[in-house]
Amino acid sequence: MKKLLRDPRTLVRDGLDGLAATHPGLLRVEAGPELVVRADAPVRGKVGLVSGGGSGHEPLHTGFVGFGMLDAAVPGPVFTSPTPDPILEATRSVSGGAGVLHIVKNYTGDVLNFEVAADLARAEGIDVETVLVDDDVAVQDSTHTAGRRGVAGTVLVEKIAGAAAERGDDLETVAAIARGIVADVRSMGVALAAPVVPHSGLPSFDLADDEIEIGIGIHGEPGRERIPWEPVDGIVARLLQPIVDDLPFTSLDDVLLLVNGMGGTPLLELSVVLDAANQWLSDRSIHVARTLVGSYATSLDMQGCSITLLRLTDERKALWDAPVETAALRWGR
Amino acid sequence: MKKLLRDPRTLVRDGLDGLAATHPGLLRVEAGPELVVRADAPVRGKVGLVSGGGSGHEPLHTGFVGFGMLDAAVPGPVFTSPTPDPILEATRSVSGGAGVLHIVKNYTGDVLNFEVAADLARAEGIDVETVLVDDDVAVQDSTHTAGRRGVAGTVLVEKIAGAAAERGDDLETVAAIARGIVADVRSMGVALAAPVVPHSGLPSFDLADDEIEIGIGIHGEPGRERIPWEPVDGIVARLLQPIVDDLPFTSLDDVLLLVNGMGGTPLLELSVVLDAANQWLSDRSIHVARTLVGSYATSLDMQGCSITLLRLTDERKALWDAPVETAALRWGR
Amino acid sequence: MAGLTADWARDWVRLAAASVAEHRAELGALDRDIGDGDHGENLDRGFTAALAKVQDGAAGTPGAVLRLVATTLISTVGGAAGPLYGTAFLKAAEAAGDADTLDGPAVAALLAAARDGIVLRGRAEPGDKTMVDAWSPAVDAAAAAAAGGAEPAEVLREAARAAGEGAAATEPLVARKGRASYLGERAVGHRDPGAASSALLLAAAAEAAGSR
Amino acid sequence: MAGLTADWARDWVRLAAASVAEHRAELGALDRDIGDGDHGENLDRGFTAALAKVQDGAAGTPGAVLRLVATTLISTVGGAAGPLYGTAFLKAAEAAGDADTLDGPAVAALLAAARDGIVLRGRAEPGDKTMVDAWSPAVDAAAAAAAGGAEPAEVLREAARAAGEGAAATEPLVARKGRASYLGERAVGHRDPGAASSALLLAAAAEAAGSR
Ligand SMILES: Nc1ncnc2c1ncn2[C@@H]1O[C@H](COP(=O)(O)OP(=O)(O)O)[C@@H](O)[C@H]1O
Ligand SMILES: Nc1ncnc2c1ncn2[C@@H]1O[C@H](COP(=O)(O)OP(=O)(O)O)[C@@H](O)[C@H]1O
Ligand SMILES: [Mg+2]
Ligand SMILES: [Mg+2]
Ligand SMILES: [Mg+2]
Ligand SMILES: [Mg+2]
Repeated sequence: MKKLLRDPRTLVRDGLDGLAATHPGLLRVEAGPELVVRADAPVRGKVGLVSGGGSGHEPLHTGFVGFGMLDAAVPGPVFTSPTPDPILEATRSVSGGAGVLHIVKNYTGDVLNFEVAADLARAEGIDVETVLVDDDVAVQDSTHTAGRRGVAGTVLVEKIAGAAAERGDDLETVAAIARGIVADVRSMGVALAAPVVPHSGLPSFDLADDEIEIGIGIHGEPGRERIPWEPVDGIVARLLQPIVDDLPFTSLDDVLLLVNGMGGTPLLELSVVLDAANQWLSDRSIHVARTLVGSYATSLDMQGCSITLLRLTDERKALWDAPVETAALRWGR
Repeated sequence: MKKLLRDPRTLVRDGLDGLAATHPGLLRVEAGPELVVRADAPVRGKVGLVSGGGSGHEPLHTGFVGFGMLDAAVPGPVFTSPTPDPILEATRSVSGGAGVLHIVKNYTGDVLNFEVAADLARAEGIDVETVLVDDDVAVQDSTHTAGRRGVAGTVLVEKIAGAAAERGDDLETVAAIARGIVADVRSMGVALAAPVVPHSGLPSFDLADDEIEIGIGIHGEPGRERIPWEPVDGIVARLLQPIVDDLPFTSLDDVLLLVNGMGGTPLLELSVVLDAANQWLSDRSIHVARTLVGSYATSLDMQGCSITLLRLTDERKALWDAPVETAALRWGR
Repeated sequence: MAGLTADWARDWVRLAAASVAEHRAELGALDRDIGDGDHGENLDRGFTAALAKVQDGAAGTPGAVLRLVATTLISTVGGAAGPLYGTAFLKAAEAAGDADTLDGPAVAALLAAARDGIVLRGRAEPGDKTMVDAWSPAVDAAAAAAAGGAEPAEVLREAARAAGEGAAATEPLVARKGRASYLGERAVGHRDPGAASSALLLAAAAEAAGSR
Repeated sequence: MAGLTADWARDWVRLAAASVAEHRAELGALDRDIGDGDHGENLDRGFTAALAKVQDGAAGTPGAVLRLVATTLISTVGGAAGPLYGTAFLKAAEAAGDADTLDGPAVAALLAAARDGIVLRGRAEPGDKTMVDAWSPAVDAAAAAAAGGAEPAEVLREAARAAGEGAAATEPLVARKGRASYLGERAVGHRDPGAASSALLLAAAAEAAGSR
């Protein structure tokens, strides 16, 4: 394995130290337990937003701590949910009296650890609401299963709920807005090459030189079908069709389009994906009103991308456009 | 070769279309010849900044077009300098009466094509100054050779000269500030894996599973030595020592530290590099006053990074901190 | 033969930690096949920590030892297994109460409480291809043995045997909970890692009881 | 035998375009070894465009044809070779002036002007491992042949022969200009792609002259 790291065992911590040094005015990194907290937390009277999960998805979630987005992020070990202790500690750190919202990607580990932490926080008198994000249409959903995974749609939930909290909405309102996003956001991803997991030094699955994997997650899980490589328009159609069918998104809908890189794919290719997605959507009269392109919810050095669509309303547009100042998303200030 | 693209022949154009769709208020993409121009160009009375070069280094330069940075970028084919025609056209498009600065990475092709374009622009009565960026210490410099390559330091030249132009400095002053940056900026890079060039579908050089290449450029050129992989602190020392020796940077200097990803390396690893670089510099009492981490001057999907140091002055800090609004760098508005 | 004491519980933790360490790579491989590959590592981290916690002997009852294990696993394992095993040990500790020793029926009740805790947290049913598929037959076998008057060690041996069979029986199943559920039919043919580790834990409990 | 006309110049472009297309991969491979691999592609693009430009026969003198080639190469090749070859053809066109035909000394003067244009733009000296190392011996050989009273075709054959030898002689050199200069000693043993393509271009010029 070749990676720019000291030791797989200190990878997460070393990365946090780098983040802290880069953004001293924005956030602080705490050590025992490990958390990333907004510099001015707790903000009195504001709903606190906490997210987290396994590491290896940077900038998700640590790069979204700051004004107008998360108040704290709890980074677990690579691809492993954090335990309840740091989640509880983060919840305490950002509790400014107006309650705390937990934004949790729908993986059993994350769900259970956040659940334990929420119970403990409530026992201390902190009002906690939880929103589960499950935007990945590659996974069959059913009430009898673990349900869908939470993937890049989480970025949109964090931005929009963060803006609502920043403007002073109460916990119930912020939670309702976040749940509204979850209801209207869908994603699907493709891998050209699997991530190499630092501890094992091995790719998490094997793809031949001409194969791609459709429907992958962000933890090195294989996807739902393996096909020969094809030009980008075909790949984009394979991602967008199930997304659009699922909600469904229909002609004349206003949408936010997120083209998300998986960590090992450069911006030039993501821009080409964006172009192909725009063409596909415009052929169906689905109107792309907002666009975000970049590597925001990654899977170590996996090559590939995901596409996310969110149905927009005027309120969501306003919250999306509202100022944000974090390591990875910044506009309006 | 597996990449997210339609066809290697349309790659640059498709990427530009994606960029244009993502930032309609910021820039426009012109077709004949291909250019990226700031939406409100030409800005009357402001020095126009033009840069460009082969594509494959995104967001350099196209992602830096906008308020407080470049007025136009001229993207050539992948790794191939543009011809004089689009450079001339860009120069015309951004000429607001106060002259135009060409920021050129020191490669023979770029230098010659910009030179021809500058001659033609001057013949049309446009005042043109040229600044050559040659920050790569991996290459031996001498008056008898092509000299050093321009690499990630170019981003700093574009930002700081862009801020000077935005505040209303005249052409001579902006050019002098840019040349001052060039005099005080140094970079060096490492590759863990070579880029795969779209036209050939082949990696531009071959590295064994446990080898890394020190001193690589941004065009898939091999570097100056090939060594076995080692933990990040060793790699960082191999990059920083020649940088610091060259200027030289000395104890108590204030510096800007840029850790730049090569396209295929995720943010988590770049954050670890940043941490290691901070430690190395702090051991030598070199004071990191500003930090930038991300993939800004890439080499397609090459895995690896470069480190850049710039000696700061109070004026440079102010110009660095000044508002910028481009696709890839944005703060203060 | 006397009931099981706090020393038994400590031995259980020691043997469990050793067994998890020994099978760390194997559990990781099972998890790599249908999950994310960290199950061995997660448990190794947790049981190493639990062993350090219970080692000093301050906890005087089986229930106190198991409660320490529960909180330590919750704080150190993470992933799905952390809260699930943590809750199992917490409920087991509650069932053990402050008794100094546990007889056969008490051991069977403790196992049933642990299983119920897992189900409460994870909402999995038998046949979902999770650790529940090891625990459920184990609880049934333990209850039957205890009802037949078996000693605690025998109750645990029965539970461990049934858990091993239950783990093996997860192989043909499609998963409906946990990460393996994303794979649909592709999970068929693979043993569930959590069921496999549950069988190891119960075998360690039996071994700890048998050696005294 | 008559002097060289505009038709010769058009034939030169046609044969040069064919030769560059034929050796495109080979030039690319030479450039991949010590540069960035695009030399074949850059020239192919440029000469295809130049051929399209001169094909209609509107240009009535060799100088007019060469001027069209120059501006087309400058606008389409890019990289280092675009401005260098563009300047070479521009200076050659200037040397040809508005003459209808070129005799031996005129051809030699045209090649010298082309070489001087390359040196003016690129500031390379002989021995720097660039296209100058093909052009310089070519110019010398052409001058000698013309001074000896050779016909234009013979002057060009001599130039082409010397350019080929000059290109081969770049192999042992360390590069001091262009991308290969970044490699230091590692460039030794590789032929300079621009010198190789220069030899092809001059061979095409000779062939165009010989066939009439
Ligand atoms: N809802 C659930 N109920 C019971 N057990 C579960 C559930 N979800 C997952 N598991 C168990 O957890 C195991 C995986 O644990 P582990 O690998 O540590 O966590 P993660 O999946 O978060 O990486 C699975 O093999 C399965 O036995
Ligand atoms: N300064 C120079 N003077 C003369 N020829 C040069 C100079 N720099 C480069 N060359 C020639 O250009 C060739 C490379 O051309 P090409 O590959 O098209 O451009 P690039 O290096 O920009 O990719 C080299 O092989 C060399 O012969
Ligand atoms: Mg896990
Ligand atoms: Mg080139
Ligand atoms: Mg796991
Ligand atoms: Mg080249």
